[in-house]
Amino acid sequence: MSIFVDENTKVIVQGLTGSQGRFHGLRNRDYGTKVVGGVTPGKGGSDVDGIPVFNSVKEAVDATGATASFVVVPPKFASDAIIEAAQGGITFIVCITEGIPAHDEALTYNRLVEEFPGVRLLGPNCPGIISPGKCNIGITSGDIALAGGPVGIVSRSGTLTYQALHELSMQGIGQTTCVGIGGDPVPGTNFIDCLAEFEKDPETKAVMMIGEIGGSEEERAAEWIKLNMTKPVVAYVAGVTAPPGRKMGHAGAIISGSKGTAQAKMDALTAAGVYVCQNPTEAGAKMVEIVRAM
Amino acid sequence: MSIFVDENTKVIVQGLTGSQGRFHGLRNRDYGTKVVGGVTPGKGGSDVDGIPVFNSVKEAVDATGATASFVVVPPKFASDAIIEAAQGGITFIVCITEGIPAHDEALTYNRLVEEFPGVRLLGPNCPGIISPGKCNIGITSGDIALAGGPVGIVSRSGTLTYQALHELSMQGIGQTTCVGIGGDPVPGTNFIDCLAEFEKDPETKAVMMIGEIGGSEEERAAEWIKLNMTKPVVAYVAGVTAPPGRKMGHAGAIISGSKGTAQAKMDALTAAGVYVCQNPTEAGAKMVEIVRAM
Amino acid sequence: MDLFEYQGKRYFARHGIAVSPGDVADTVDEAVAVAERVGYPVVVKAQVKVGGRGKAGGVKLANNVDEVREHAVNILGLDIKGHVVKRLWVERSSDIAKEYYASFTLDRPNKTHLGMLSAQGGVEIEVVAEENPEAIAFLSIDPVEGLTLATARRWVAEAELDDVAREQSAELLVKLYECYTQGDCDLAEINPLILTPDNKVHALDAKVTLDENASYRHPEWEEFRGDEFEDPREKMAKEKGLNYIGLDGTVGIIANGAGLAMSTLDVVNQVGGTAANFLDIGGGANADVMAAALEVINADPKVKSIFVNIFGGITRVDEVAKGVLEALKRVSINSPIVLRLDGTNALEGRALLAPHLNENLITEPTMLDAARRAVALAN
Amino acid sequence: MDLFEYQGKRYFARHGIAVSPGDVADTVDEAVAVAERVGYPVVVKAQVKVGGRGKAGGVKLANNVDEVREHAVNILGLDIKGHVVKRLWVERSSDIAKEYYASFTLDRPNKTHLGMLSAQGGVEIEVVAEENPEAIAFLSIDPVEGLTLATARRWVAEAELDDVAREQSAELLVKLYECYTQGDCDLAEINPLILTPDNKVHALDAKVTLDENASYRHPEWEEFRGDEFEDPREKMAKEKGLNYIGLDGTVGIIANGAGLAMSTLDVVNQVGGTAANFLDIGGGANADVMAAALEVINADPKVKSIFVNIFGGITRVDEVAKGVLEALKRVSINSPIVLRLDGTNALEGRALLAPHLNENLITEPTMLDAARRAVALAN
Repeated sequence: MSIFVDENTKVIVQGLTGSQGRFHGLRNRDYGTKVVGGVTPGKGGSDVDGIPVFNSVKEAVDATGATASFVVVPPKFASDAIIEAAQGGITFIVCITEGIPAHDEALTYNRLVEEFPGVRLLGPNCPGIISPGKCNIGITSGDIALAGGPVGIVSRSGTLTYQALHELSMQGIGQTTCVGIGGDPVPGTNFIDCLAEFEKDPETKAVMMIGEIGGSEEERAAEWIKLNMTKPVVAYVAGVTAPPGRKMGHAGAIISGSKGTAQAKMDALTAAGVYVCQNPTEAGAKMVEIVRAM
Repeated sequence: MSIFVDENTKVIVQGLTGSQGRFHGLRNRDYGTKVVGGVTPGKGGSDVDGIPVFNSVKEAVDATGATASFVVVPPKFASDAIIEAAQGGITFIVCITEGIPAHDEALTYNRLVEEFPGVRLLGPNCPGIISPGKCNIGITSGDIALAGGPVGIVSRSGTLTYQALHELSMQGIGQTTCVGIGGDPVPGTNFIDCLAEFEKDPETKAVMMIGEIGGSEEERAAEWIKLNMTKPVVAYVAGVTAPPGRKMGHAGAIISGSKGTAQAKMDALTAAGVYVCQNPTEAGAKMVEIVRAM
Repeated sequence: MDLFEYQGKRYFARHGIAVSPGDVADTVDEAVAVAERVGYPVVVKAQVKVGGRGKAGGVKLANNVDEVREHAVNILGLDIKGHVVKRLWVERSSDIAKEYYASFTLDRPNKTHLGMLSAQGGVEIEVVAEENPEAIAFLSIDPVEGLTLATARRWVAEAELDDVAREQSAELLVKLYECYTQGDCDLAEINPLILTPDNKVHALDAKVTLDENASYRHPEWEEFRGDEFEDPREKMAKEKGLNYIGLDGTVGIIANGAGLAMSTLDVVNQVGGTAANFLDIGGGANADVMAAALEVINADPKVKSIFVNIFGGITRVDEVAKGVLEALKRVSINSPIVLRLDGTNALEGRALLAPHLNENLITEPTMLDAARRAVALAN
Repeated sequence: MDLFEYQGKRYFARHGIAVSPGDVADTVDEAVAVAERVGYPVVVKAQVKVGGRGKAGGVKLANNVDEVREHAVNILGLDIKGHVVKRLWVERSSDIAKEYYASFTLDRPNKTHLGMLSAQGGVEIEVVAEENPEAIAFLSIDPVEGLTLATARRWVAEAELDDVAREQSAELLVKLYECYTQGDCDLAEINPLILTPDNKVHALDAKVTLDENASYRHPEWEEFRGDEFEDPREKMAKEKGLNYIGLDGTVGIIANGAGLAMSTLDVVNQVGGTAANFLDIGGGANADVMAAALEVINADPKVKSIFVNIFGGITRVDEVAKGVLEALKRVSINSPIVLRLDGTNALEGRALLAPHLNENLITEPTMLDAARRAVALAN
């Protein structure tokens, strides 16, 4: 099984007629994802390589029965696109857009939570979600993922998500689902949301978690794992060497004092019984060892 | 000088035609307080021993120029009376009413703060305020107070307020103003409000403070004193012997853990440089000693 | 006023909060009848106003009629920390997937309402607050604004409640807040608030404290009264309308005002005595009240002396004096009385008493002197 | 983007927040001119983006023209923790009755805005938070609801600001929140917010950090740019649109993605090396970006080897390979380059590079191998 999405998930692409939307939307469809429509205001009635385009999410949902949306529009339009998706009946929204102002993210997150309690947002500024062989929404290259489980992956970092998939697939270890939650200040979906789903998913036997410096999401996840997680978790946290007080790229990873450092996160995770590794390769090797011993 | 009220303060009594209102209202007037009117809906145009009665606070304020109100009505009417006073243009409200539900107090306090930022409420469930020789609003017996300063008194407890006045007056030490803030869960005026006024008042040379177990107002006052107070403060805190977890009367004094105990309060006050005494008599004696040495 | 679990659950149910089907039982047969009605398995729960019931053997699971009978027999009459079990609550047992914690109370320093919500329920919240404060999502609620469903939804997400529990919990929290405010609770607490394996959220326990000041607008509270006072002295005092708390010492205390009463306890303690009680006769106490107070104190066999400490304000000292004399006529007081009288009409009061003073009716000029005398007589 | 004090004050002033009259000065004569215009006494303040100006002698009171001249001469050119003062802010001196603290920032765990208000300002708020957390009134603000004047009034009372300061402060806080949200600040902080002896409230300092992601809707931010980069390497990188942070080591780092870049630093560190920089070329980086990145690294004289770590996703590895070859044509690279290439079109990329490999252009199969090689070449 997979989490959040599966082989039956019908997806629309908001921004399908743009260059990025077209590239990734078609790539997702080619992977096997049920991309059933696109949304671009004013372009309803046209199509992109056979995928029908609608003027609004509502129209697209009514016509296709889609439940998921892939938001791939520029930062200034992303918040409105996300809210439109929720209003239109979409329950799972993946937004890869990078560079959305933090205030917009905070406002959009809270509007979603308050007005659309059944809707989940993944991202923004995330690589998306892939359930190998079933569904790929986002920008992950499908060929680095391997179907058949038994590992679930959740990651705050884009490239490290690919690295994690690569390390496992190279060793013949498949993934149930790989979720890139993104490193922005206000992520719609966090580690705990994913860990809880992986814990419930019978096909997921172990979880790999990729964290980063900044914030306290890893510490909160550690607390949750300690109390709720029965499956083994292998973690890697990037940024041990990062100098305090510097912002390392769009990750919004600001270190303030000891809290939020990679070391503090690694300590918290270790205390929660997680296998904490020093680099992605080591994490991959540890996971291979765990899976092979099952 | 005095704080909050003085010899020119014009006072109306909300509930003047009731038995308590009549008794205390006339007693306040006899003391010399400028009691210029009463308010009882439906009894406008009548008078109580020469004091004109109005149908509403607004009418009373328009006719008399009153700035202070003495609310002496039953609990079920008290909240509305306080709000009516603020709406009618009163800026200093003394409410002696005992037994107002805590939720009403919380709601009324916040409505006042949010809608009428210039209005001060003293109480509810307090003995009121007396500036000896100038103004007495409330139920304090005027003859236990002594005019001429130099001590300011602020107390959470009714009877202990009288005790404090008594201890000082018997020794010939007068008071600038004595404020009973009351021991209810949500007092309109707190220790810090009064301490700040006493600190500013040139005629007040020292302050006596009477606290009680429960809450954290004394601790907050201690912190304020440490940072802001230049005048000597003598304190007594009632409830050293009170068993933990019991509610000692209407004071709403619930002890939970070590926080809120009399000892914790005394420690905080001592650390702030306050002279902390073991009983009201000792506190009186200490204050007499301080004043005589000035 | 603290409510028993079963009373709290009924209070919750009135506000639309889901609780387990169940009923009270004062006898073993009643317990069996309830169990048969709600269906097995059931939980048999001692109704006492004290924590730690489970550890004391006051909460048991029963799978059939024999087990209900066995547990009811054992629990009825059980002494849990000094509280004797007289009543049971028997309810349908719930399967538990997750245990949460939820409560509302007044945040005195901030003068707002305070909501506490945690995905870690079923244990004492004080322990969670101590060991892992980040596991509690605190919500400060402006009484003017109240709690909206939108804010409750934000709150359940912040507390990281399980996805399937969030919307139900948000709706329940809004109802619990209504119960707390409209129901005039000092505390409304659910611990645990459970999520069942079939994804239902409901209250498995109920801790409710009502604000007595609001009783005038809650005639329905009458049903909760009666069993509240474990201490017979407190029961008697309550019937007489007095604010009384029983303690373990030998000096009976009567004072006017909570602060003065507490101060009286302190002074008695300082001079080497122990107080038998806290008794505040309040403002404006007259002869009847004073007589009633003396009667209550007199009924306490541990009392060896009585300290009456009055500073007249609203309370007139001459009235107090009359009350003392009246009580002496009505009841035979077992212990010597030491009086300290000051304030409004103190002279008149002392004059009234003067002809009656003897070794069992003594006045002292100050609070400290009176305390010393009362303690000397008690020790 | 951090603002200088004078920029922050102008940002505040635009939102109606009271600040002291003053102006910037880049020379001694300009400082004198400002002082004469705003009136004595004035404060002469070094404009640097680092704390501890006062202790370093960067803030001085001047009562007359001679003192302004003297202080301006001393402060211009002063080195404060590595920041050389090039600009002054000269403002009318304020008498201070009380110093408060006020700020808004994002509360990431709670996903709300967080207001902090304290009657204890003028000192570092971290110190207050540590020693006396109760002295800070925290306010959680739902971005959907915003901050109303009513809530601000409640907040100033909770923080125990002085009576006379409350209404002015409440109004100012609402404006500061507007500045924070409409102005897209990551942080808007006033420390101290002062109350003057004549009961006026205004901002005596300004600390503002802007969210670069919002720059598309703030053309007015252009005026703040220019002086931001103290490090010439960072300035050059910024001009080329790269996400670069200068560090002190010898291995130049180029990676795609912030996480991978951080991870690359970690791995270099683990195998005994030190990174010269953090450089994330981002998603979808093409040949031009890669060439620019190599140029920036090449300009750093401390760099002894360059580690290019690419995992293609959006970024296509063949594009990266082209970029490297392009850069080698354009610039003479001083240090050997070690490449690790994986992901989208990795095979094509490696094939493109194969004919050009030599002792100064090396590929390694894994991240760890590449790190070891780069460190060996640098040490």
